[in-house]
Amino acid sequence: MTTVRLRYFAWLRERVGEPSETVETAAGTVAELVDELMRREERYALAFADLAAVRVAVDEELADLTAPLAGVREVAFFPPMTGG
Amino acid sequence: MTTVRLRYFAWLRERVGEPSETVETAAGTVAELVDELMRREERYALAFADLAAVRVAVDEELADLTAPLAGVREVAFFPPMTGG
Amino acid sequence: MTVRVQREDFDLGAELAALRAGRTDLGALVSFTGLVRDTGALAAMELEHYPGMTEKALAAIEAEAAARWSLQASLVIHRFGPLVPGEQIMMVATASAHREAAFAAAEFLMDYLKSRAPFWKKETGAAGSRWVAARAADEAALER
Amino acid sequence: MTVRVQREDFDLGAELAALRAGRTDLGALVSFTGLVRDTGALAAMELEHYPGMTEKALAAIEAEAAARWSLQASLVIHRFGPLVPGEQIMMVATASAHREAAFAAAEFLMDYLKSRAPFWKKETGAAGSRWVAARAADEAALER
Repeated sequence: MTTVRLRYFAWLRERVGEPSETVETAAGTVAELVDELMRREERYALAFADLAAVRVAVDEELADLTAPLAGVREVAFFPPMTGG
Repeated sequence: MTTVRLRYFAWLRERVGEPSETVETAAGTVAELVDELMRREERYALAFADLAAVRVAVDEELADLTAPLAGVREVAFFPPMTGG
Repeated sequence: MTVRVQREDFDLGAELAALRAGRTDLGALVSFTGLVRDTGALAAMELEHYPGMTEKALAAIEAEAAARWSLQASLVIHRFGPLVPGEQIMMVATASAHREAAFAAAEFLMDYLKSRAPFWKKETGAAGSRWVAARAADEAALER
Repeated sequence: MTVRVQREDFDLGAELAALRAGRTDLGALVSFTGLVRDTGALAAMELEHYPGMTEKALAAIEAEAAARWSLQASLVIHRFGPLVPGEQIMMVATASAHREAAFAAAEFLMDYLKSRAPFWKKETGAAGSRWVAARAADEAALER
Protein backbone atom coordinates (compact mmCIF):
# COMPACT_ATOMS: atom_id res chain seq x y z
CA MET A 1 0.00 0.00 0.00
CA THR A 2 1.20 3.50 -0.88
CA THR A 3 0.19 6.71 0.87
CA VAL A 4 -0.50 9.43 -1.69
CA ARG A 5 -1.72 12.97 -1.32
CA LEU A 6 -4.39 13.84 -3.87
CA ARG A 7 -5.13 17.40 -5.01
CA TYR A 8 -8.03 18.65 -7.09
CA PHE A 9 -8.36 21.95 -8.91
CA ALA A 10 -11.09 23.99 -10.63
CA TRP A 11 -14.27 22.01 -11.42
CA LEU A 12 -12.63 18.74 -10.37
CA ARG A 13 -12.16 20.24 -6.90
CA GLU A 14 -15.80 21.37 -6.88
CA ARG A 15 -17.11 17.96 -7.96
CA VAL A 16 -14.96 15.99 -5.53
CA GLY A 17 -15.89 18.49 -2.85
CA GLU A 18 -12.47 19.06 -1.32
CA PRO A 19 -9.14 20.50 -2.45
CA SER A 20 -7.01 17.62 -1.18
CA GLU A 21 -7.00 14.36 0.71
CA THR A 22 -4.59 11.59 1.60
CA VAL A 23 -5.37 8.04 0.46
CA GLU A 24 -3.92 4.59 0.97
CA THR A 25 -3.90 2.70 -2.29
CA ALA A 26 -2.62 -0.51 -3.85
CA ALA A 27 -3.02 0.98 -7.37
CA GLY A 28 0.03 0.67 -9.59
CA THR A 29 -0.74 3.59 -11.88
CA VAL A 30 -2.69 6.84 -11.87
CA ALA A 31 -5.35 5.20 -14.07
CA GLU A 32 -5.82 2.38 -11.53
CA LEU A 33 -6.08 4.94 -8.74
CA VAL A 34 -8.80 6.80 -10.69
CA ASP A 35 -10.71 3.51 -11.14
CA GLU A 36 -10.47 2.88 -7.41
CA LEU A 37 -11.79 6.37 -6.59
CA MET A 38 -14.64 6.12 -9.11
CA ARG A 39 -15.82 2.87 -7.53
CA ARG A 40 -15.56 4.31 -4.03
CA GLU A 41 -18.10 7.17 -4.25
CA GLU A 42 -20.53 8.78 -6.66
CA ARG A 43 -18.81 12.19 -6.48
CA TYR A 44 -15.56 10.68 -7.85
CA ALA A 45 -17.48 8.87 -10.58
CA LEU A 46 -18.94 12.22 -11.55
CA ALA A 47 -15.64 14.12 -11.37
CA PHE A 48 -13.81 11.59 -13.53
CA ALA A 49 -16.71 10.74 -15.90
CA ASP A 50 -15.01 12.46 -18.87
CA LEU A 51 -11.37 11.44 -18.56
CA ALA A 52 -10.47 13.21 -21.83
CA ALA A 53 -11.11 16.47 -19.96
CA VAL A 54 -8.84 15.55 -17.03
CA ARG A 55 -5.17 16.47 -16.82
CA VAL A 56 -2.76 14.91 -14.33
CA ALA A 57 0.36 16.03 -12.49
CA VAL A 58 2.56 13.65 -10.53
CA ASP A 59 4.76 15.29 -7.90
CA GLU A 60 4.11 18.68 -9.54
CA GLU A 61 5.06 17.57 -13.07
CA LEU A 62 2.57 17.04 -15.90
CA ALA A 63 2.06 13.31 -16.47
CA ASP A 64 -0.21 10.77 -18.14
CA LEU A 65 -2.82 8.46 -16.64
CA THR A 66 -0.34 5.65 -17.30
CA ALA A 67 2.22 7.12 -14.87
CA PRO A 68 3.29 4.61 -12.15
CA LEU A 69 2.55 5.43 -8.51
CA ALA A 70 5.65 3.83 -6.97
CA GLY A 71 7.49 6.39 -4.87
CA VAL A 72 4.99 9.13 -5.69
CA ARG A 73 4.00 11.58 -2.95
CA GLU A 74 1.39 13.74 -4.69
CA VAL A 75 -1.04 13.33 -7.57
CA ALA A 76 -3.10 16.28 -8.85
CA PHE A 77 -6.17 16.23 -11.09
CA PHE A 78 -7.46 19.24 -12.99
CA PRO A 79 -9.08 20.37 -16.26
CA PRO A 80 -7.05 21.73 -19.20
CA MET A 81 -5.19 24.84 -18.03
CA THR A 82 -6.44 28.31 -18.90
CA GLY A 83 -3.76 30.69 -17.71
CA GLY A 84 -2.20 33.50 -19.67
CA MET B 1 10.65 71.39 -68.78
CA THR B 2 9.51 70.41 -65.25
CA THR B 3 10.70 71.97 -62.01
CA VAL B 4 11.37 69.25 -59.43
CA ARG B 5 12.72 69.40 -55.92
CA LEU B 6 15.30 66.68 -55.25
CA ARG B 7 16.12 65.37 -51.79
CA TYR B 8 18.98 63.13 -50.74
CA PHE B 9 19.35 61.15 -47.53
CA ALA B 10 22.10 59.23 -45.69
CA TRP B 11 25.16 58.42 -47.81
CA LEU B 12 23.45 59.67 -50.97
CA ARG B 13 23.17 63.10 -49.32
CA GLU B 14 26.83 62.92 -48.30
CA ARG B 15 27.99 61.96 -51.82
CA VAL B 16 25.87 64.56 -53.59
CA GLY B 17 27.00 67.09 -51.02
CA GLU B 18 23.67 68.70 -50.25
CA PRO B 19 20.35 67.64 -48.73
CA SER B 20 18.17 69.11 -51.46
CA GLU B 21 18.12 71.17 -54.64
CA THR B 22 15.65 72.28 -57.28
CA VAL B 23 16.27 71.26 -60.90
CA GLU B 24 14.72 71.99 -64.27
CA THR B 25 14.50 68.82 -66.29
CA ALA B 26 13.05 67.44 -69.50
CA ALA B 27 13.36 63.86 -68.21
CA GLY B 28 10.21 61.78 -68.48
CA THR B 29 10.97 59.32 -65.70
CA VAL B 30 13.05 59.12 -62.53
CA ALA B 31 15.55 56.90 -64.35
CA GLU B 32 16.03 59.53 -67.08
CA LEU B 33 16.49 62.19 -64.40
CA VAL B 34 19.19 60.06 -62.74
CA ASP B 35 20.96 59.68 -66.13
CA GLU B 36 20.85 63.44 -66.58
CA LEU B 37 22.32 64.06 -63.12
CA MET B 38 25.07 61.44 -63.58
CA ARG B 39 26.18 63.12 -66.80
CA ARG B 40 26.13 66.55 -65.19
CA GLU B 41 28.75 66.12 -62.46
CA GLU B 42 31.13 63.52 -61.05
CA ARG B 43 29.53 63.62 -57.56
CA TYR B 44 26.20 62.46 -59.01
CA ALA B 45 27.92 59.73 -61.03
CA LEU B 46 29.45 58.53 -57.77
CA ALA B 47 26.26 58.77 -55.74
CA PHE B 48 24.24 56.80 -58.29
CA ALA B 49 27.01 54.36 -59.34
CA ASP B 50 25.24 51.39 -57.70
CA LEU B 51 21.59 51.88 -58.56
CA ALA B 52 20.64 48.56 -56.90
CA ALA B 53 21.48 50.27 -53.60
CA VAL B 54 19.29 53.31 -54.30
CA ARG B 55 15.66 53.62 -53.24
CA VAL B 56 13.31 56.28 -54.60
CA ALA B 57 10.30 58.17 -53.27
CA VAL B 58 8.10 60.33 -55.49
CA ASP B 59 6.06 62.96 -53.66
CA GLU B 60 6.76 61.15 -50.37
CA GLU B 61 5.62 57.72 -51.59
CA LEU B 62 7.99 54.81 -52.33
CA ALA B 63 8.35 54.41 -56.09
CA ASP B 64 10.46 52.76 -58.79
CA LEU B 65 13.04 54.28 -61.11
CA THR B 66 10.45 53.86 -63.87
CA ALA B 67 8.04 56.32 -62.19
CA PRO B 68 6.99 59.17 -64.54
CA LEU B 69 7.89 62.75 -63.60
CA ALA B 70 4.81 64.47 -65.02
CA GLY B 71 3.14 66.54 -62.30
CA VAL B 72 5.71 65.47 -59.68
CA ARG B 73 6.89 68.08 -57.16
CA GLU B 74 9.50 66.13 -55.19
CA VAL B 75 11.80 63.15 -55.81
CA ALA B 76 13.91 61.68 -53.00
CA PHE B 77 16.89 59.32 -53.27
CA PHE B 78 18.19 57.22 -50.39
CA PRO B 79 19.73 53.86 -49.47
CA PRO B 80 17.62 50.94 -48.15
CA MET B 81 15.93 52.03 -44.94
CA THR B 82 17.28 50.97 -41.55
CA GLY B 83 14.73 52.15 -39.01
CA GLY B 84 13.22 50.12 -36.21
CA MET C 1 15.36 34.91 -16.19
CA THR C 2 12.79 35.56 -13.49
CA VAL C 3 9.41 34.07 -12.60
CA ARG C 4 6.96 35.58 -10.15
CA VAL C 5 3.55 34.23 -9.09
CA GLN C 6 1.65 36.77 -7.03
CA ARG C 7 -1.76 37.97 -5.92
CA GLU C 8 -0.99 41.70 -6.26
CA ASP C 9 -0.88 43.69 -9.49
CA PHE C 10 2.41 44.54 -11.22
CA ASP C 11 3.75 47.72 -12.82
CA LEU C 12 4.37 46.79 -16.47
CA GLY C 13 6.40 49.93 -17.20
CA ALA C 14 8.59 49.52 -14.12
CA GLU C 15 9.21 45.83 -14.93
CA LEU C 16 10.26 46.62 -18.51
CA ALA C 17 12.44 49.52 -17.36
CA ALA C 18 14.15 47.27 -14.80
CA LEU C 19 14.79 44.60 -17.44
CA ARG C 20 16.89 46.94 -19.58
CA ALA C 21 18.31 49.22 -16.86
CA GLY C 22 22.04 49.82 -17.21
CA ARG C 23 22.37 47.53 -20.23
CA THR C 24 23.62 48.31 -23.73
CA ASP C 25 23.59 44.75 -25.12
CA LEU C 26 19.86 44.61 -25.89
CA GLY C 27 18.49 45.43 -29.32
CA ALA C 28 14.91 44.24 -28.94
CA LEU C 29 12.50 44.11 -26.03
CA VAL C 30 9.12 42.41 -26.47
CA SER C 31 6.33 42.33 -23.91
CA PHE C 32 2.98 40.61 -23.76
CA THR C 33 0.34 41.55 -21.22
CA GLY C 34 -2.80 39.49 -20.69
CA LEU C 35 -5.82 41.51 -19.57
CA VAL C 36 -9.24 40.57 -18.17
CA ARG C 37 -11.52 41.16 -21.14
CA ASP C 38 -15.20 41.81 -20.61
CA THR C 39 -16.92 39.77 -23.31
CA GLY C 40 -20.38 41.00 -22.35
CA ALA C 41 -21.48 40.73 -18.79
CA LEU C 42 -18.31 39.75 -16.94
CA ALA C 43 -18.38 41.00 -13.36
CA ALA C 44 -15.33 39.25 -11.94
CA MET C 45 -12.78 36.55 -12.56
CA GLU C 46 -11.17 34.19 -10.08
CA LEU C 47 -7.82 32.74 -11.02
CA GLU C 48 -6.99 29.49 -9.24
CA HIS C 49 -3.54 27.95 -9.39
CA TYR C 50 -1.47 25.08 -8.02
CA PRO C 51 1.07 26.61 -5.64
CA GLY C 52 4.41 24.88 -5.93
CA MET C 53 3.79 23.40 -9.34
CA THR C 54 3.04 26.82 -10.86
CA GLU C 55 6.48 28.24 -10.14
CA LYS C 56 8.19 25.04 -11.31
CA ALA C 57 6.17 24.91 -14.53
CA LEU C 58 6.84 28.58 -15.38
CA ALA C 59 10.56 28.23 -14.63
CA ALA C 60 10.73 25.14 -16.86
CA ILE C 61 8.95 26.95 -19.71
CA GLU C 62 11.29 29.93 -19.36
CA ALA C 63 14.35 27.64 -19.34
CA GLU C 64 13.09 25.97 -22.50
CA ALA C 65 12.72 29.37 -24.21
CA ALA C 66 16.23 30.34 -23.12
CA ALA C 67 17.56 27.07 -24.58
CA ARG C 68 15.84 27.64 -27.93
CA TRP C 69 16.61 31.33 -28.48
CA SER C 70 19.43 33.67 -27.68
CA LEU C 71 17.83 35.72 -24.91
CA GLN C 72 19.62 38.34 -22.84
CA ALA C 73 16.77 38.54 -20.34
CA SER C 74 13.26 37.30 -19.73
CA LEU C 75 10.52 37.75 -17.18
CA VAL C 76 7.24 36.00 -16.45
CA ILE C 77 4.74 37.37 -13.91
CA HIS C 78 1.40 35.65 -13.38
CA ARG C 79 -1.25 36.70 -10.90
CA PHE C 80 -3.82 34.59 -9.07
CA GLY C 81 -6.89 35.40 -6.99
CA PRO C 82 -9.82 37.71 -7.79
CA LEU C 83 -9.62 40.06 -10.78
CA VAL C 84 -12.05 42.48 -12.44
CA PRO C 85 -12.36 43.47 -16.14
CA GLY C 86 -9.50 45.65 -17.35
CA GLU C 87 -7.00 44.30 -14.83
CA GLN C 88 -3.65 42.82 -15.78
CA ILE C 89 -3.58 39.01 -15.46
CA MET C 90 0.01 38.30 -16.42
CA MET C 91 2.98 39.43 -18.48
CA VAL C 92 5.97 37.99 -20.25
CA ALA C 93 8.94 39.99 -21.48
CA THR C 94 11.87 38.88 -23.60
CA ALA C 95 15.02 40.79 -24.53
CA SER C 96 17.44 39.83 -27.27
CA ALA C 97 19.91 41.31 -29.74
CA HIS C 98 17.41 40.99 -32.61
CA ARG C 99 13.66 41.27 -32.92
CA GLU C 100 13.07 37.81 -34.42
CA ALA C 101 14.35 35.99 -31.31
CA ALA C 102 12.53 38.31 -28.91
CA PHE C 103 9.20 37.89 -30.72
CA ALA C 104 9.56 34.13 -31.20
CA ALA C 105 10.51 33.54 -27.57
CA ALA C 106 7.64 35.67 -26.25
CA GLU C 107 5.13 33.77 -28.41
CA PHE C 108 6.64 30.47 -27.35
CA LEU C 109 6.36 31.44 -23.68
CA MET C 110 2.70 32.34 -24.17
CA ASP C 111 1.86 29.17 -26.14
CA TYR C 112 3.45 26.94 -23.52
CA LEU C 113 2.21 28.86 -20.54
CA LYS C 114 -1.39 28.69 -21.78
CA SER C 115 -1.37 24.90 -21.80
CA ARG C 116 1.31 23.92 -19.31
CA ALA C 117 1.11 26.34 -16.39
CA PRO C 118 -1.50 25.23 -13.81
CA PHE C 119 -3.92 28.17 -13.79
CA TRP C 120 -7.69 28.02 -14.14
CA LYS C 121 -10.02 30.93 -14.75
CA LYS C 122 -13.55 31.10 -13.36
CA GLU C 123 -15.73 33.90 -14.65
CA THR C 124 -18.71 35.33 -12.80
CA GLY C 125 -21.30 37.24 -14.80
CA ALA C 126 -25.01 37.96 -14.93
CA ALA C 127 -25.72 34.29 -15.76
CA GLY C 128 -23.70 32.92 -12.86
CA SER C 129 -20.23 31.42 -12.64
CA ARG C 130 -18.44 29.15 -15.10
CA TRP C 131 -14.98 27.72 -15.53
CA VAL C 132 -13.37 29.04 -18.71
CA ALA C 133 -12.89 26.23 -21.23
CA ALA C 134 -9.44 25.81 -22.74
CA ARG C 135 -9.42 26.85 -26.39
CA ALA C 136 -8.57 23.91 -28.65
CA ALA C 137 -6.20 26.35 -30.42
CA ASP C 138 -4.24 26.77 -27.19
CA GLU C 139 -3.56 23.09 -26.63
CA ALA C 140 -2.88 22.71 -30.37
CA ALA C 141 -0.39 25.60 -30.35
CA LEU C 142 2.08 23.32 -28.57
CA GLU C 143 2.31 21.18 -31.67
CA ARG C 144 3.70 24.04 -33.76
CA MET D 1 -4.13 54.22 -33.99
CA THR D 2 -1.43 56.82 -33.34
CA VAL D 3 1.93 57.61 -34.94
CA ARG D 4 4.53 59.91 -33.42
CA VAL D 5 7.92 60.90 -34.85
CA GLN D 6 9.98 62.78 -32.32
CA ARG D 7 13.47 63.71 -31.20
CA GLU D 8 12.83 63.24 -27.47
CA ASP D 9 12.68 59.93 -25.60
CA PHE D 10 9.36 58.30 -24.70
CA ASP D 11 8.07 56.61 -21.53
CA LEU D 12 7.27 53.04 -22.58
CA GLY D 13 5.34 52.26 -19.41
CA ALA D 14 3.25 55.43 -19.61
CA GLU D 15 2.46 54.80 -23.29
CA LEU D 16 1.31 51.23 -22.59
CA ALA D 17 -0.71 52.34 -19.57
CA ALA D 18 -2.41 55.06 -21.66
CA LEU D 19 -3.25 52.54 -24.39
CA ARG D 20 -5.35 50.41 -22.05
CA ALA D 21 -6.56 53.08 -19.63
CA GLY D 22 -10.28 52.84 -18.87
CA ARG D 23 -10.82 49.94 -21.28
CA THR D 24 -12.18 46.46 -20.60
CA ASP D 25 -12.34 45.24 -24.20
CA LEU D 26 -8.64 44.31 -24.52
CA GLY D 27 -7.39 40.80 -23.90
CA ALA D 28 -3.83 41.10 -25.20
CA LEU D 29 -1.32 43.93 -25.32
CA VAL D 30 1.98 43.42 -27.17
CA SER D 31 4.85 45.88 -27.26
CA PHE D 32 8.14 45.96 -29.11
CA THR D 33 10.91 48.37 -28.16
CA GLY D 34 13.99 48.86 -30.32
CA LEU D 35 17.14 49.78 -28.37
CA VAL D 36 20.56 51.09 -29.39
CA ARG D 37 22.74 48.02 -29.01
CA ASP D 38 26.47 48.38 -28.48
CA THR D 39 28.00 45.69 -30.70
CA GLY D 40 31.54 46.45 -29.57
CA ALA D 41 32.78 50.01 -29.71
CA LEU D 42 29.67 51.99 -30.50
CA ALA D 43 29.90 55.52 -29.12
CA ALA D 44 26.85 57.12 -30.70
CA MET D 45 24.18 56.72 -33.32
CA GLU D 46 22.57 59.36 -35.50
CA LEU D 47 19.13 58.60 -36.86
CA GLU D 48 18.27 60.54 -40.00
CA HIS D 49 14.75 60.59 -41.42
CA TYR D 50 12.64 62.16 -44.15
CA PRO D 51 10.25 64.58 -42.41
CA GLY D 52 6.84 64.51 -44.01
CA MET D 53 7.25 61.14 -45.65
CA THR D 54 8.08 59.43 -42.34
CA GLU D 55 4.71 60.23 -40.77
CA LYS D 56 2.84 59.26 -43.94
CA ALA D 57 4.72 55.96 -44.27
CA LEU D 58 4.16 54.98 -40.64
CA ALA D 59 0.46 55.89 -40.79
CA ALA D 60 0.10 53.79 -43.97
CA ILE D 61 1.83 50.81 -42.34
CA GLU D 62 -0.39 51.12 -39.26
CA ALA D 63 -3.53 51.37 -41.44
CA GLU D 64 -2.44 48.22 -43.28
CA ALA D 65 -2.02 46.36 -39.96
CA ALA D 66 -5.46 47.54 -38.81
CA ALA D 67 -6.95 46.27 -42.07
CA ARG D 68 -5.34 42.84 -41.70
CA TRP D 69 -6.01 42.16 -38.02
CA SER D 70 -8.72 42.97 -35.55
CA LEU D 71 -6.92 45.58 -33.45
CA GLN D 72 -8.53 47.60 -30.67
CA ALA D 73 -5.58 49.99 -30.49
CA SER D 74 -2.08 50.51 -31.84
CA LEU D 75 0.76 52.94 -31.40
CA VAL D 76 4.01 53.62 -33.24
CA ILE D 77 6.64 56.01 -31.88
CA HIS D 78 9.95 56.48 -33.70
CA ARG D 79 12.73 58.82 -32.64
CA PHE D 80 15.29 60.63 -34.80
CA GLY D 81 18.46 62.54 -34.01
CA PRO D 82 21.44 61.54 -31.85
CA LEU D 83 21.21 58.46 -29.62
CA VAL D 84 23.65 56.61 -27.36
CA PRO D 85 23.86 52.87 -26.54
CA GLY D 86 21.05 51.67 -24.31
CA GLU D 87 18.60 54.34 -25.45
CA GLN D 88 15.16 53.58 -26.84
CA ILE D 89 14.95 54.08 -30.63
CA MET D 90 11.31 53.28 -31.23
CA MET D 91 8.30 51.28 -30.07
CA VAL D 92 5.19 49.68 -31.46
CA ALA D 93 2.26 48.49 -29.39
CA THR D 94 -0.80 46.53 -30.47
CA ALA D 95 -3.91 45.65 -28.47
CA SER D 96 -6.47 43.05 -29.45
CA ALA D 97 -8.97 40.62 -27.98
CA HIS D 98 -6.60 37.68 -28.52
CA ARG D 99 -2.86 37.21 -28.39
CA GLU D 100 -2.46 35.84 -31.92
CA ALA D 101 -3.69 39.06 -33.57
CA ALA D 102 -1.69 41.30 -31.22
CA PHE D 103 1.55 39.37 -31.85
CA ALA D 104 1.03 39.06 -35.61
CA ALA D 105 0.21 42.75 -36.01
CA ALA D 106 3.21 43.86 -33.95
CA GLU D 107 5.55 41.70 -36.03
CA PHE D 108 3.96 42.95 -39.23
CA LEU D 109 4.43 46.56 -38.12
CA MET D 110 8.10 45.89 -37.38
CA ASP D 111 8.74 44.03 -40.66
CA TYR D 112 7.18 46.78 -42.73
CA LEU D 113 8.58 49.65 -40.73
CA LYS D 114 12.14 48.28 -41.08
CA SER D 115 11.99 48.41 -44.87
CA ARG D 116 9.36 51.05 -45.67
CA ALA D 117 9.77 53.85 -43.13
CA PRO D 118 12.44 56.38 -44.22
CA PHE D 119 14.96 56.17 -41.38
CA TRP D 120 18.71 55.70 -41.71
CA LYS D 121 21.13 54.86 -38.91
CA LYS D 122 24.70 56.12 -38.82
CA GLU D 123 26.95 54.63 -36.16
CA THR D 124 30.04 56.31 -34.77
CA GLY D 125 32.62 54.14 -33.05
CA ALA D 126 36.35 53.85 -32.48
CA ALA D 127 36.90 53.13 -36.19
CA GLY D 128 34.94 56.16 -37.36
CA SER D 129 31.41 56.56 -38.74
CA ARG D 130 29.44 54.27 -41.01
CA TRP D 131 25.91 54.03 -42.32
CA VAL D 132 24.24 50.86 -41.07
CA ALA D 133 23.55 48.49 -43.98
CA ALA D 134 20.04 47.12 -44.32
CA ARG D 135 19.90 43.43 -43.44
CA ALA D 136 18.85 41.32 -46.41
CA ALA D 137 16.51 39.56 -43.96
CA ASP D 138 14.70 42.84 -43.33
CA GLU D 139 13.90 43.57 -46.95
CA ALA D 140 13.06 39.88 -47.46
CA ALA D 141 10.68 39.89 -44.47
CA LEU D 142 8.19 41.85 -46.57
CA GLU D 143 7.78 38.84 -48.85
CA ARG D 144 6.42 36.71 -46.00
